[in-house]
Amino acid sequence: MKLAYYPGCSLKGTSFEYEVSLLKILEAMDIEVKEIPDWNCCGASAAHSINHNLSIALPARNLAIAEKDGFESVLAPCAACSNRLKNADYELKRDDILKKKITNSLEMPYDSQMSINNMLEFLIGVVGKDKIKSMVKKPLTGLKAASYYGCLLVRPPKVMQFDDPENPVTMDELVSLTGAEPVDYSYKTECCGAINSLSKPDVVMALTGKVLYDAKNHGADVVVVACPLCHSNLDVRQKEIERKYEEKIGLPVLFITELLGLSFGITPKDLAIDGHMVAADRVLKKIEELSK
Amino acid sequence: MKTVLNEQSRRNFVAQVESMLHDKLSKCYQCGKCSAGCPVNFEMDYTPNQIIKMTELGMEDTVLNSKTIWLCVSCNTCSTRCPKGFEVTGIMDVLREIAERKGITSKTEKEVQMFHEVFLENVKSHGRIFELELVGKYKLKTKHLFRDMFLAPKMLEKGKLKMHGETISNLNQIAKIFKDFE
Amino acid sequence: MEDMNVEKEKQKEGTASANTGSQSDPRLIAFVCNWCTYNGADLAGTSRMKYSDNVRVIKLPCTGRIDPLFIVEAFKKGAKGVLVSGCHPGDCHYTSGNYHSRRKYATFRDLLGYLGVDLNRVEFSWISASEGNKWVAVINEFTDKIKSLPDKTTDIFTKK
Amino acid sequence: MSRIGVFVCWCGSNIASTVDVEKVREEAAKIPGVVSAVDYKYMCSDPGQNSLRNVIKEKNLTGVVLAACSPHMHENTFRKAAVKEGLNPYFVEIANIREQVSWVHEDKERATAKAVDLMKMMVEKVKRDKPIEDVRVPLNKKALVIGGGISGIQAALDIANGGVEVILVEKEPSIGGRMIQLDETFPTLDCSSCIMTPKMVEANQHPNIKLYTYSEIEDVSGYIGNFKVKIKKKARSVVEKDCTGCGECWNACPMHKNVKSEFNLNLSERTAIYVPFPQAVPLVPVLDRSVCLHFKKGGKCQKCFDACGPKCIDFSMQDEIIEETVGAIVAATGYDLMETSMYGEYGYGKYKDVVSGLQFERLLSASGPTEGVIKRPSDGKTPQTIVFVQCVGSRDPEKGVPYCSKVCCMYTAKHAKLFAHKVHGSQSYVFYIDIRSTSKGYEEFVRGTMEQDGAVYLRGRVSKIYEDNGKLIVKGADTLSGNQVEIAADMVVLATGVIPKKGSDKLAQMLGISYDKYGFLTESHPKLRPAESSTAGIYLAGMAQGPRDIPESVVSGSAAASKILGLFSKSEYEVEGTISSVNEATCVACFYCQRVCAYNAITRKEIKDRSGNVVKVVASVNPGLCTGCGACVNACFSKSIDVKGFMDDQIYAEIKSLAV
Repeated sequence: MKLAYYPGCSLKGTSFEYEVSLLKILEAMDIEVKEIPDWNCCGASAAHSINHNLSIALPARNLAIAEKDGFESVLAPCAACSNRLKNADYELKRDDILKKKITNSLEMPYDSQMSINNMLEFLIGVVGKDKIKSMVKKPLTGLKAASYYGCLLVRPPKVMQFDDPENPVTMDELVSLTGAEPVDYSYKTECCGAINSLSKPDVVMALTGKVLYDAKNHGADVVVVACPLCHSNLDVRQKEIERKYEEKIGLPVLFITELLGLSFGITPKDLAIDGHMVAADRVLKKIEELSK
Repeated sequence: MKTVLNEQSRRNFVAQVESMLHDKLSKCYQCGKCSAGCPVNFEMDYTPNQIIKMTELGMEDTVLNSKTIWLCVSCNTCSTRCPKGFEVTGIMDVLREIAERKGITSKTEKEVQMFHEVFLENVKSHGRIFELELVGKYKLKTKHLFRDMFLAPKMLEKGKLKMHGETISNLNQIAKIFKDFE
Repeated sequence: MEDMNVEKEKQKEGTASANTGSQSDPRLIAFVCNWCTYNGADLAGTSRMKYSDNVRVIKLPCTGRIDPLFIVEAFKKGAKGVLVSGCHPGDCHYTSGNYHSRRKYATFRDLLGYLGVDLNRVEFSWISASEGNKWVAVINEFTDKIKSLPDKTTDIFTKK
Repeated sequence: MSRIGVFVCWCGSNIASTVDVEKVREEAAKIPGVVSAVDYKYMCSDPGQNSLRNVIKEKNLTGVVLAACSPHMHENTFRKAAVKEGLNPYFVEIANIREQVSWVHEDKERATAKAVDLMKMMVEKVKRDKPIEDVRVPLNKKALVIGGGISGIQAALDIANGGVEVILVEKEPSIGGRMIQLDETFPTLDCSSCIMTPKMVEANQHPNIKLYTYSEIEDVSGYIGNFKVKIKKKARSVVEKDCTGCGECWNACPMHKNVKSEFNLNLSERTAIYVPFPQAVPLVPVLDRSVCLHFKKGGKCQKCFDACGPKCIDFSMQDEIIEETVGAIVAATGYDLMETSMYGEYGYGKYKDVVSGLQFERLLSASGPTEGVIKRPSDGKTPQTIVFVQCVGSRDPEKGVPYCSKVCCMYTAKHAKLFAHKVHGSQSYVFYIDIRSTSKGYEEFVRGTMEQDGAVYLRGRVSKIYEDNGKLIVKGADTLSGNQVEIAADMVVLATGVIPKKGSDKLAQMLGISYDKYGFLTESHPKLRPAESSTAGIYLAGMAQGPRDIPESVVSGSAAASKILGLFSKSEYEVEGTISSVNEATCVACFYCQRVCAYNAITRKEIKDRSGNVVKVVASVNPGLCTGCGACVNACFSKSIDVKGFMDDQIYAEIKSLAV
């Protein structure tokens, strides 16, 4: 099966670590994906906020190109991108008038047959647990990892069609595959406020802070994410949150691809873990010690 | 606040919202579960259920000028848990869009609104997001020049902020999409 | 600990014939209605609650059946305290019997006092069929109260 | 001389571990009159009961005391066993040494002493027991149903179909009650007339039902099985048996203006001789003498008389008193709607287009004053915007009543729905405090009114309604959004609260049944005896008991009927024998006993000599009504009343046995 890859803007910028680590583990597993040619921004949070039709048209172009190039399945590692792609697909399926308008504008047909996968769906559904298990060379036994799903992977459930929206477990299963111990905590699916990250930093810090402190209080060594927007808030703003609430957190935030990469025996440097704002040194050291 | 219900304008507004929403306002029975679970309720001037009720009552000015519609983070917690399956998150999108179309600038939450606008401009001119430019333009527009600036050096050092953006080749198509749907 | 044992021994001695009716081990008589308080006392039993064993229960259909002279007779026969208990106001099985009882007692009090009965020795309470715990509390408190009263035989049924 | 047997039960170890049962048995044997004392492991077991029976037989016992568990557990068991040996069941007494001794005390010696005391008490009591026979009351198998609304009709039909004669009395000229005034009924929207009229006709034609309309209850005396009832049949001025209901009389009546139709709640006029509505049952007019020109102008007008073919107008007809004896009564007196005159702020009465919910029903009804076209009273125009106000009078302890009237949420939703169906493009607004829609299909019905029929619901009360430029301005609140709301309406419908039918308190006094502070008739037990009144033989149905809807009213009518059919299924009514009795020799006829009796069980009895002269008046206990509470015993100054099973000498003996 030809697998299309839709990186989205974040993976080319602020969350380049995600792309680096993703491509590394795919390479290790010998899985080939092909970037959608000349892809464009999905419009993410801004478009749906103020222009519904645009929020469907922008992702629709990417889907139409992928379809034209003969892809049946697309991987969108960014949770926001996968959310918007799925939303566009959903709207085009239910709103014939809008679909007509959009395909006319794009001058491309779209058949709505594309299977859109977020990172977790891709890993569990397309790659498969057995394959991943067979890749684990350095089990992360003893490491406590809190999976943070946020909103975009699971909500709205009728569009996302992924896992249990109130108690998702897919990422925890992946964490278990690496040998690490999933942490059960209360803020798995609470929102970090990403949409207003730049415009309402105080609100975002309040929301993100709750997630980080709860994970820490439940004994997490590390938080694992599958969304660059979540990562930005949890990682980039962590120092600020510590300052605001006057309490140390010090939780490294890893992408699920990075955690898998580590268990595959790929070096942290190759996974670009040093690209994070919160240093993961202590955790990496712990992993080293545990593996001895 | 006092509201004199004007039946015709109420009906018009309700019809506009409902057609964009693909849902009926009368579905909401005001249980308040949306407001109970909303993570940003604490910052809002009206709770989500109040926004729904006021929309049903045709209180157009109030809802379009509310802080709530801009503070909503579209996390979909409300819609996911709504016992009536009402598009609570959807109504926030719809109201924002109507406000935007009407040229209403939020008095208190204009940063949020401007961010969305700048973001789409960025998409329009490159087809993709050029983050450094996005942040820069947003800061110029909001005049919050120094907010978050302390993050920049380290982000640059880590390679998180690229100095050059990518522009897609078929920008004409993007321009057409914007022309057709903006 | 030792003291307590001594106390217990003493108690036993004093009750060789069980309920001598003395001030330290008083005989108490409770007139209760068949529907609420009697069932409440049964509930205390089925719940295995423990309470003072000084009380003897006389069952009547309703507190409205309780003739004030029963109370006088009880004191005459050596009771140190009399308890009257029935359904809560408004809950009477016979609609209004407990109201009659309450009203009657209100006027009868003075007469009891005139007869020389310390009015502390008569108690009214409402205990429903579901209030086993209240029955236990009322009996225990009433027993303690009677024991704490000055030990004068003249207190009861002797014109001062 | 008493021959008492005492049986001490171990109840396994339940009693025996805390009470020295042998000691209790030994003490029992010492009591004079006790001829047998035994202890046994389980008295309630078959062998235990057999040993009881054997001892009764062998020792020829006159009384039995069981020192065992609570009488509420096994009193009946042991009484039945005793009866098998020919002993009167009331010669069995229980000393409760389990629930009130062994389970609640720990000191064995003291517990044993208490058990002995309780056993002695019961021995003294049983010595003084008198044989008690259960009372049998003969039953007149005929029922009276008061009120010809849906619940009364249902009760009457069910009883009649059970083969029992029924007398159905209705105050108004026609049966049908409130239900026949309604248009369509929630939640199924079947038309009220369509489902009610057949029932009315059936009641009228049923061979077992005797129908008295335009009639009232004058007096009730007696007791279960034997109620004497006086019914006043008011002068109708029309001979029922001859009338064909042709309508010539009311067409001829000159008084066709100025008399408001009660049935249409003043929304239309009627004549002096009239039927309240076209489907009236019986279809026989009534001549309203208070407005008839014949009676007002000295007999000059007799146009109806002239018009009547069968000549059944009778100006000289008099009220008639009918006496009936019945065995059971159903009180189904129904309800009225609260007057809203105290709500000056709503302008009811001042503004013609502010109407009550029941008036709106008439405006919706195809047989109503507007033939089902919604027209507002002021100018006959069809309203486009109607505001409905719920809880007018209900849930308002200050001006109205604190309780919920239960049906208003549903009928308001129905009104808004029918308005939307009848007037295309119209809009209704409903002000409510809570929506109460708890029966089958109700919640869906209300949601449908909002979601399909577009009614806008606002949670809040209305503060004021005033007129402005031909519109009714309704000032209300929407507490959910926190706003004051003003709506310009063409018409306002007030959902007025439900109150008991005027005069139902007087009827209750006549029947000797209790009613609450609002005037609703009270049930014997609110949960377990909801169909029975506080008086034996009198049953309740419908809204007379409190707010309820049509299905509930029908159920309650059927419940009352089934109680009566159950009662009548036996030849006699049995009453427990533990009731009061009067010593006529000492009774001084002060009748203090009568005042305290909650059951009207005490009556005056005249004792006559041979020639029929009254020589003495005494109190007499009606065994059909007495419950044996004993209140009368204490009220008696001459010690002439005693209650069987709890007689004075028994209780004194119990107290004496406890002497220290």
